[in-house]
Amino acid sequence: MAKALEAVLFAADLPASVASLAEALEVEEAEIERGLQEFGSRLAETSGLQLVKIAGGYQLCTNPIYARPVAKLLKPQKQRLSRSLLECLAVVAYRQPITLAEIDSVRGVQSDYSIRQLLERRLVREVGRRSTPGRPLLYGTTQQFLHQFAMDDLSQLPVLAEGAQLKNDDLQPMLL
Amino acid sequence: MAKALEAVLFAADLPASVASLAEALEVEEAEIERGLQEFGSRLAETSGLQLVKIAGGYQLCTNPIYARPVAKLLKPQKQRLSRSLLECLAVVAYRQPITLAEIDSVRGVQSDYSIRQLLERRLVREVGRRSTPGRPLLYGTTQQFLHQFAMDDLSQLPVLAEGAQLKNDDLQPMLL
Amino acid sequence: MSSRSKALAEAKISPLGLCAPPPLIIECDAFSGSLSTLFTVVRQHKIDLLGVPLLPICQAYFLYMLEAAGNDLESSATALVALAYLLERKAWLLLPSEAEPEMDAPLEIEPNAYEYEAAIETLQVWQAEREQLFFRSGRESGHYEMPMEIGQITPADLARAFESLLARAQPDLLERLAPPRRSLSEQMGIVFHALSSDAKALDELMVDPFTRNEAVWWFLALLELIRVGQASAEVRDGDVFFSRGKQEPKEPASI
Repeated sequence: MAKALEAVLFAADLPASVASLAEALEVEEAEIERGLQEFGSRLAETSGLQLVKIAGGYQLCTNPIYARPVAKLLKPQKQRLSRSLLECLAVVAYRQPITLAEIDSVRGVQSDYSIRQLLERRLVREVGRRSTPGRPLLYGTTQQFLHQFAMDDLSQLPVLAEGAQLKNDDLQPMLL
Repeated sequence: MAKALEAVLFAADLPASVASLAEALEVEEAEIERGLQEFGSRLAETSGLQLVKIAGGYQLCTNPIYARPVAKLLKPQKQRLSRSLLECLAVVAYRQPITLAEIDSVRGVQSDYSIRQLLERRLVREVGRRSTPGRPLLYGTTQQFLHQFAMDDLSQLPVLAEGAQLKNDDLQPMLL
Repeated sequence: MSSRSKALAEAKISPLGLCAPPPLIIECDAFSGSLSTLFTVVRQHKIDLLGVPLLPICQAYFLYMLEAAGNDLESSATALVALAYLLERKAWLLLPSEAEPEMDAPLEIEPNAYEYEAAIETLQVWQAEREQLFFRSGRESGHYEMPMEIGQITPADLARAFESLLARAQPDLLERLAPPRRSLSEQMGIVFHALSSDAKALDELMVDPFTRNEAVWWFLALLELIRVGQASAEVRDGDVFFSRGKQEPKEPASI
């Protein structure tokens, strides 16, 4: 079971849900969960890989102990976000779905350039339009956002200081 | 050593030469070769992966025993269309032949990325050029589109309610 | 806690957001102070912009661009945004119409980005931590390809079969200017139809006459069919025989 899970998780380039793993391996989800647990702890002991829960699914990645040799081989281009992009991203993450005008008003600066950058990096996406005059576009964060910051879902975002906290009406289901 | 090799080979995704592995791990090539041997036989015993030598380098791949679950997991991922691709596809299907600018204006968002994705999946194709200034490309659906949605011809597309806007839901039930 | 509160204290929050413009100092009769302050007071209608000459500020900005802009693109950009705002605002003031549009009504809305400071910091830490993890990209290698099992056939067996085919081939005709080209998938269709469930040698499969180019196309299509499981190969007495594979061909691709 653990072996099959390893093969399947290796081949999947994206986080795999328990349901999709259960379907692929033709077993019950409970068995997948047991298998993942067993496999995860076996990896931790014997392997240079680890199992992480990220962006709503399970995925294999390298153990951070080996970050140095891996980076030496891959020579990855660091794509760290500038402070202003991070600021814009944080506003979108906490207030989604949000219009560009609202982002501008929170930040006090025009954010169209930042949003375009974030769209290009697939960290935010257009999630719909608000039904107010002008039907402005609404933005929200993506799976890629969760993945890039190693989060499983949005509930893991750090709690904000008073005043900037998520409001109820901010959590309405996204209009698509 | 074997663990570090595993991490590096996992992340490399391409065949890695002994020399490049030695450089990444900062050890002698002879040590890499010993490590690979040890790692390869450990994999064969305990893992769903295997170490293969191809194209002058070493690479991890799944053990063919697990080809079936791997294929089961990967296949639906390849075919699953995102909502925005589906929406774009629906616009092309109902309005073909249609230009990119027209798709943009129906959807209210830029669709060049979506169209490129759909072209790659061979669900839409270029069917000609409109004889207006700029001679813009016209897009239409393909045989593959009919096949994937289990239709014999375009006349089987669901009838749209009069005046109704195109909705993704029209096509959703037929997917997969 | 200490590092976090320190970072908070150090963060310079200007009316232009977290990124402060460079300290461009403006001195004139109507106003004296930094570009950032000018931006604030104009926005709050606390100053008559008509009394502030903008040309010297633009000149100072250009000077700054020439000297230091390369060091901090974001600051320069922020300054540019502020300048553009001031210029547009002043342009409206200079127009005869009385109706100056309210350009920045939404700017007054709370909260501002300052309250996201802690979150931004956390995201920065997570970003750095995430950089230590490496996933298989899948992007570089394209679609994941399953390891293929072709039994006891070696590449050399395939090469022998191809060589003997080439030996029989006619030279290509050169005078054709635009030979009709088949796609590989069309050629695969042709080859698939030539195959049957009985194993045949490559020589039997191809009907004379054919050119070298056609032989190459034939062979490539055959290899592709083997790869996708629609053809299979076996060796008997040193010769390779081909037959239809287990996998049925998909619908013909769109043309």
